[in-house]
Amino acid sequence: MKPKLALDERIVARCREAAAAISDSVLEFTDNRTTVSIERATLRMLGVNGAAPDGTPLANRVIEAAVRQDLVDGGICLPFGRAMRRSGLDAHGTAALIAGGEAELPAHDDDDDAVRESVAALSRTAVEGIVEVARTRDAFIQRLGDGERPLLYVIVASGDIHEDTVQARVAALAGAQVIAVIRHTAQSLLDYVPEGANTGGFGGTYASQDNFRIMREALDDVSEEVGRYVRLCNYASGLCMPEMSVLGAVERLDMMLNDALYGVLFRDINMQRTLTDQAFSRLVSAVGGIIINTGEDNYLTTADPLEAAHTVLASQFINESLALRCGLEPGQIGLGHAMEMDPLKEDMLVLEIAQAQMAREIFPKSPIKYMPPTKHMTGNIFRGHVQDALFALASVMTGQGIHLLGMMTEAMHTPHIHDRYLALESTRMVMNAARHLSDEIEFRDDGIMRKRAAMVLDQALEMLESIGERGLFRALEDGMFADVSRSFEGGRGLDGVFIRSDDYWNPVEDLLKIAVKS
Amino acid sequence: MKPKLALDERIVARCREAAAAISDSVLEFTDNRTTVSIERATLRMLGVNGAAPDGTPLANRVIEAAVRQDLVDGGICLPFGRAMRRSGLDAHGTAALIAGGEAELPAHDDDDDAVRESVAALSRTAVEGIVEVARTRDAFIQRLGDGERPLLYVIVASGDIHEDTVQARVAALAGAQVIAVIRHTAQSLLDYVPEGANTGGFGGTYASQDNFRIMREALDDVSEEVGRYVRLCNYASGLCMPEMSVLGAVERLDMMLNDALYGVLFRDINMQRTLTDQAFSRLVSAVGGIIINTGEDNYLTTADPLEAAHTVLASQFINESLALRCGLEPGQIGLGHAMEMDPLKEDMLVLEIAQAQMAREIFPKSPIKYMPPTKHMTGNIFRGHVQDALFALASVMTGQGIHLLGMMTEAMHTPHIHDRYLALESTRMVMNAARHLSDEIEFRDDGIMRKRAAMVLDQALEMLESIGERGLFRALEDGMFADVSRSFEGGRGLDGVFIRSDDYWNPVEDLLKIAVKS
Amino acid sequence: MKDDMDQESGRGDDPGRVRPYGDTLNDGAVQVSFTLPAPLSDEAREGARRLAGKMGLKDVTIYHAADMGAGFSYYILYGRCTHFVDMGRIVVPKITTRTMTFSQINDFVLQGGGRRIRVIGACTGSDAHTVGIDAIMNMKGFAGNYGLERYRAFRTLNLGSQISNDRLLAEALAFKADVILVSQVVTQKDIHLGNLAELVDMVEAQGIRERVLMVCGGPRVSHEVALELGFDAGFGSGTSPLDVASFIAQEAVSRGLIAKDAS
Amino acid sequence: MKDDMDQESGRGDDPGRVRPYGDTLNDGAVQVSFTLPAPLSDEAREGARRLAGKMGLKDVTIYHAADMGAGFSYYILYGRCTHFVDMGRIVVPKITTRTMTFSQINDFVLQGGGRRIRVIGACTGSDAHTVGIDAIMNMKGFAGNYGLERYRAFRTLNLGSQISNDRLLAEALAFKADVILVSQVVTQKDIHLGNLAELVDMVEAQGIRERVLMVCGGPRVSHEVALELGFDAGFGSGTSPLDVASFIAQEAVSRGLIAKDAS
Ligand code: B12
Ligand code: B12
Ligand SMILES: Cc1ncc(COP(=O)(O)O)c(C=O)c1O
Ligand SMILES: Cc1ncc(COP(=O)(O)O)c(C=O)c1O
Repeated sequence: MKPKLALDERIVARCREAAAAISDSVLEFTDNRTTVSIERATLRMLGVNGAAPDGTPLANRVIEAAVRQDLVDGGICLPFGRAMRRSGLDAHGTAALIAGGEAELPAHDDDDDAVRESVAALSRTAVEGIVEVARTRDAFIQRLGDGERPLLYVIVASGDIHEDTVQARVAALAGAQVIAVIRHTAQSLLDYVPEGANTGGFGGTYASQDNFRIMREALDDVSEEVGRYVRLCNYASGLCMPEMSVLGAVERLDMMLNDALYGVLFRDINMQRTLTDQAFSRLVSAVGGIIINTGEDNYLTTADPLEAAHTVLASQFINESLALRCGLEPGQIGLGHAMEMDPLKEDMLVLEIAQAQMAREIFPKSPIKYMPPTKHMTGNIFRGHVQDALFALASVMTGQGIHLLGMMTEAMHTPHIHDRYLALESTRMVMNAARHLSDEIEFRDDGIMRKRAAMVLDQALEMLESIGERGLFRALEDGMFADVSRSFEGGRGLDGVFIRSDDYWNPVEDLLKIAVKS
Repeated sequence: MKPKLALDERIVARCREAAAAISDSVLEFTDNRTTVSIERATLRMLGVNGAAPDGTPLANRVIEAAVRQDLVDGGICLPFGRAMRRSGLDAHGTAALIAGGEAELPAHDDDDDAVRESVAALSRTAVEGIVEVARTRDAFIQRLGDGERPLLYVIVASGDIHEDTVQARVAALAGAQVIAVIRHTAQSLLDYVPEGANTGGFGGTYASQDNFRIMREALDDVSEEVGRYVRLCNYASGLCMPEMSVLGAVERLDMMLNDALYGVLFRDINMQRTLTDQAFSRLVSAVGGIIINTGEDNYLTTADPLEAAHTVLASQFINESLALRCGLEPGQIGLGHAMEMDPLKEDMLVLEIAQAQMAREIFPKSPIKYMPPTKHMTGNIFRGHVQDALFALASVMTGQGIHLLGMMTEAMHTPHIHDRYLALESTRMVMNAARHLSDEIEFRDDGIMRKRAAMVLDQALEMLESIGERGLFRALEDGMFADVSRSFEGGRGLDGVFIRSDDYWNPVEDLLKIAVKS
Repeated sequence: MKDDMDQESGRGDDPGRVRPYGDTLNDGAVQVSFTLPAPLSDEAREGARRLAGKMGLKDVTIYHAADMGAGFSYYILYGRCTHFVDMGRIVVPKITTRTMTFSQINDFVLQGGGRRIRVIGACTGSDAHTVGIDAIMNMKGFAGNYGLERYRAFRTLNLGSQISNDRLLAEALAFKADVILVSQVVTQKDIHLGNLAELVDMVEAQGIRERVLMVCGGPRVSHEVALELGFDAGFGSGTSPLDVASFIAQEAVSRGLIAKDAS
Repeated sequence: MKDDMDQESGRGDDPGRVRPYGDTLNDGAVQVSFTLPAPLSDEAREGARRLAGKMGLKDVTIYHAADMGAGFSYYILYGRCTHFVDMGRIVVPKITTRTMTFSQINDFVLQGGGRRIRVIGACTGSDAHTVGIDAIMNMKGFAGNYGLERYRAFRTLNLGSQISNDRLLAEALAFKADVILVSQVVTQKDIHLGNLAELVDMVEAQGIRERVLMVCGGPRVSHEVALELGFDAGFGSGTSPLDVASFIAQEAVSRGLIAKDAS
């Protein structure tokens, strides 16, 4: 796509520099820390899955023990390796013993070298495992292809994974290229990953390893049926962000919602916790070939999309910069963007095309996760269906990468089976009808669109420089994003954050870092 | 609007020349002829309204008598004037006598000069009358305004004029600027205008003078209510084309569907008849300040919109040329154009924008009557609603003048009250959201759009030149329009066509011709 | 949610008790919209809700209500349908002839020196929609399939539109038609039903009903209704000329219509 | 068409017998859509038609039917509703306090040295939607009307979202709230009804129900349902802070809530 907005490349470069400084200082802070969820994720890489009889995941039981024994700051690998060596069992067996109170996490071992060696070997297998999963995905796509761009992304959210697979199949037959299973309301606040095939969610379906597998299998089947690889998306978000990434990488999820700030802003998760978690989590996604989707689109549900447009852009720069530093390729970074303008505003579509085009031109290698109208959707399904059609048009006119389909029933319920069907039908029709419109048109020199984009870019630079001065943590305290202010020590999960001791050891992380560079 | 298509002005000029030659030769033929309907229209101008006890309009009865007495070729004015003089009654009274068989149309009078004088006086009053109606309209618009462009045009078609007024009012409240009352199925085949407030139509409502008046009154009321002049549209089409124009001019209709070829192609009306009628009919509209709408949009319901696009353009040139010669201003000529492409075709919207833009650039002073998708509308109302939204977008992106709203229920029934409401809501939203999009964009130099427009223009020229060679009548026989072929002597109404005698006299026509020049 | 549906509670995997589906089997999800001739008010809204209740919807939510002015209000609502249908019991009359290919049809009719089937067609009454009948009869056909004119097996006469039943019958007699095709597109106030029934009566009165195959079609025509009206078949939206040609060929042959007099 | 409707045939100008309107009084025009858990077939189509029949629709036409695969089919149909509603008989509970202006409210409450009304608000349970409660409470308000925080007449505390009923009650006691505002936006599987009812029970168990005004709101909340749940009022979609402030002011004064102890 030829650039149309004549953006000032120097300002874009300055934004990137400012974002780099911000994320360097964040990572300096977080590199020095670990969290209960990073350690649980590490355990899961080593093979600690399943739950204790009361349903608590074994990984949680082990880390609870480590917390009690004050061992977390050194990393779980060494103590857990010792426990394995002592029990003579595999990771799962050992964890079960610990969970049952029949074993503990030894603070010493006479041959720590041997422990380290065997944990390192396990880690290697684990990391190779997820690399292999990524290869499987690549081969699948190689063989079947994955369809045109933008990828058409729809949600399923019945609360019951079995019902979800049916709906996913119908959606795939109608042209969906990505199926996102929306999570149970407030799952992000759980400090554990539920076990089993869960069917009782509200507003969404519990994310669990079994549910991931069940849906991936269903999508593999339908991929063969439609002759096109259908991607699966879930959330690496909330208090279990790193674990979710691990489960996603293991079960071949292809996309995960994963944002450095969403949990802080919208779920009141402590900022130290989420920013520390995001680094590990993205490292896993990087190796697993998972595309992450950031959450800037959410800002515009609370803030005004015209006035706060630059906050979206600023946050995209920060998310990009953090993600690149954690090892993700630009192509793996789906940046959140949304069409949330009041549809009754004059020239709304003109302004939106400018915004959407701007996002594409500034992040040409990263797909934009382009979100449909939500907050201005009403119970008027006919009007809503047209709003969604305009959104599809803006999307194809600006060459977006991931197109999240709007549903005419957005203001009512999570989608019914035909809501998705009709949305896919309409979106495909609009996109096909306007397929090369973008190639056909140029933007006027001194028009509304170019001016708008230039202004938003200027404001984003100003914001990034101002964040750079005070640091991201202060910026969050000052309510610079989404009209929400959070405190450094407030919110959920700070008690799960630990400063790493000097002898902190995590071979999984080390190997992931090596894998990501190769 | 700045031109975007870089059309070759020389080709446009050559098309106009070819069309001029075609219409000159048509008018040479028709100037020499009159029809029963022209004579009835003349009578109606003189005040012959109302019907005989059996419902037959008096104008018909009088002309039937003239036909029987072989007087039509000289024009009805003189014989009827003689009858008036003899009866001593006014036009209506005289006609009633003739209809009742109590008077006849005298072939002679001892003082034809006096007859001529009194008929000429009546004619002057009549022509001044419709000029006055036009002034009333202008004053109305001057005072209230008539809203933005394109004019939003919706149909009512309940079959019952009283129900229609209710629906028109609801439509006007929702933003409609033109209300078209669709006629009863096949009314165009009636060789008389029905009398009275008629409530029993199928697929539309009978057009009658009373129905015109009832609706115009209702719209005057709602115009005051919404503070905006709401236009009324009906048909000057079919076997009664000239009479309909007269009634429209008298009852302050603001727009009338009026095409030189529609009746021939789609109603199998004889071509000599319709082409003769259209000249008189347009003369009346010219003086009455009525905007005519031509019917090229219909071609694409039978022919392929991609392959036959040039036939639409060629016909527009011919309709324009005929209309200008009959005295219409360019601003009074609403040329028919439709978005009838298969919505599932790739780049349909791109091609449609090219077409619509082309029509605007070639006829910059004439409004286009831009017609919505009809033949590709299905029972899928949700899809249809989006097709209509794309149509609204194409309309506002190309600066159309008269926008006929699509209804999602097009494939089912004439519109329900909420179909219109939802269509207006959606169309206004789309047009407002894309208000200045057209100003913001330019078309690529060697793009699909420019190429498409250039090709269609070339083909239209070729077609016009080919019609020029054989004449319009032969072209119709050869099926050059709408995939339909008609014969010179075939179809309905040829028996109502008469070659004017040398002493043909029609002061109404003469005065109209004078009025139109002033 | 599944359980409180009511006594009629069906099971979707049981064809005897099928009800609408939104995102969970048997949730009964239905979308409804309509206008009431009443200005928008809390009472009118409640009226809309109650109407939905009378339709047998539970948990009705009005998601959109608009005052349209002039004493009308519009509603979009959702509810859960408490009714179910017994799918197992539904029997629908169908056209049972198998669809053949273009050349199979020609061969089938003309084999052993059979004569061509004479087919006359028209869009009747005041109906001016020719596209449907043309799609079936014209050379170029419809959606990639040739129309009847193209077949060697048929001799055709397409009268076009706005043809009165009188004229159609007269032309059919003159043409010695074996098959009469009638198209009806305008269906407002059921105008087509009267038109079609009248033609059957006229053909019967003429005493030739046994000797002609009568077929009608149009977007609102169904085979079932066609049979009720006394036609031999009815074809609806999206019909391919191939379906019609196959039906005519097989029926004409099996009824011995073209065996009688070899012209 | 009007006459053959059935015995219940109503007259639209008679509020006792109102039915949907398409383009003619009493035509009963209704649009319906739903999915059936059955692949598309003539039988399934007929099943959809019969379901519509059971809903009391006549002259049902299926205008669109799509096979969605995996054993589902989708239908869009129209029919004529044979039911009517008696509009004259409908009585809907309404909030009867009159809407006052910003300064009227302040004056009304604080006149004669009255104290400020203490208002606590939260979005409860796992519901994380703050926009609604913020629209009512925050300074900046909603659609051009200030939120409660801006009024001199109120002292407010907005707890935000995801607040358990336990915590809300404890904070309300600590704050000595006169008014409790609860927002519920997520309503899937009626999760909000349980949440709201539980809070009323807890407040009653605490013995303070008489001393607090309980108000709930959200896009699917209606005043009627709020009353049923034991709240004093419920506010739905599009509520203005002005409505809420007017209600609170008048009710608090008339119930003497702020007369008791002048703090
Ligand atoms: C094109 C069209 C026109 C054209 C017709 C041109 C022509 N020469 O045919 C024009 C512009 C002239 C026209 C005019 C009118 N039309 Co018109 N028109 C349509 C439109 C847009 C498409 C119809 C069409 O061509 N479909 C494509 C063909 C291929 O499909 P089909 O007809 O269903 O045919 C298929 C099958 O049904 C079947 N079939 C059909 N006939 C037969 C016969 C046999 C024997 C067999 C076996 C099969 C068969 O096979 C075909 C191929 O699959 C429809 C709306 C829509 N989208 O459906 C309105 C529509 C049919 N028209 C309508 C009306 C009311 C009119 C008017 C009466 C309006 C007026 N008052 O002025 C006029 C007058 C016409 C008249 N007296 O009949 C209404 C009918 C409402 C109703 N249900 O009664 C519709 C639905 C539009 C609307 N919503 O108001 N129309
Ligand atoms: C914005 C939004 C979000 C934002 C919320 C940001 C925030 N901080 O509030 C984000 C993106 C975080 C979000 C997340 C989710 N959401 Co949400 N969201 C919406 C959305 C788009 C708009 C809601 C909104 O802000 N409306 C604007 C406000 C002003 O209107 P309002 O809430 O109705 O409030 C007015 C009145 O109701 C009233 N009112 C409201 N409360 C009160 C209280 C009192 C006391 C009074 C007097 C009046 C009052 O006054 C207000 C002003 O008029 C809706 C869809 C839609 N278009 O409605 C979905 C929607 C509400 N969300 C939904 C869901 C399911 C979720 C999730 C659970 C999805 C998931 N599984 O991840 C998550 C998790 C959130 C959770 N646990 O609750 C569903 C709810 C379905 C249902 N009926 O149960 C909806 C309908 C979308 C959908 N179709 O699926 N969401
Ligand atoms: C990054 C991210 N994570 C998570 C969610 C979902 O919310 P929850 O916190 O309920 O999982 C969203 C919602 O849009 C999101 O953007
Ligand atoms: C010019 C013109 N006249 C008349 C009509 C209406 O048809 P009828 O012949 O039934 O009046 C149309 C329909 O589109 C038309 O374009």
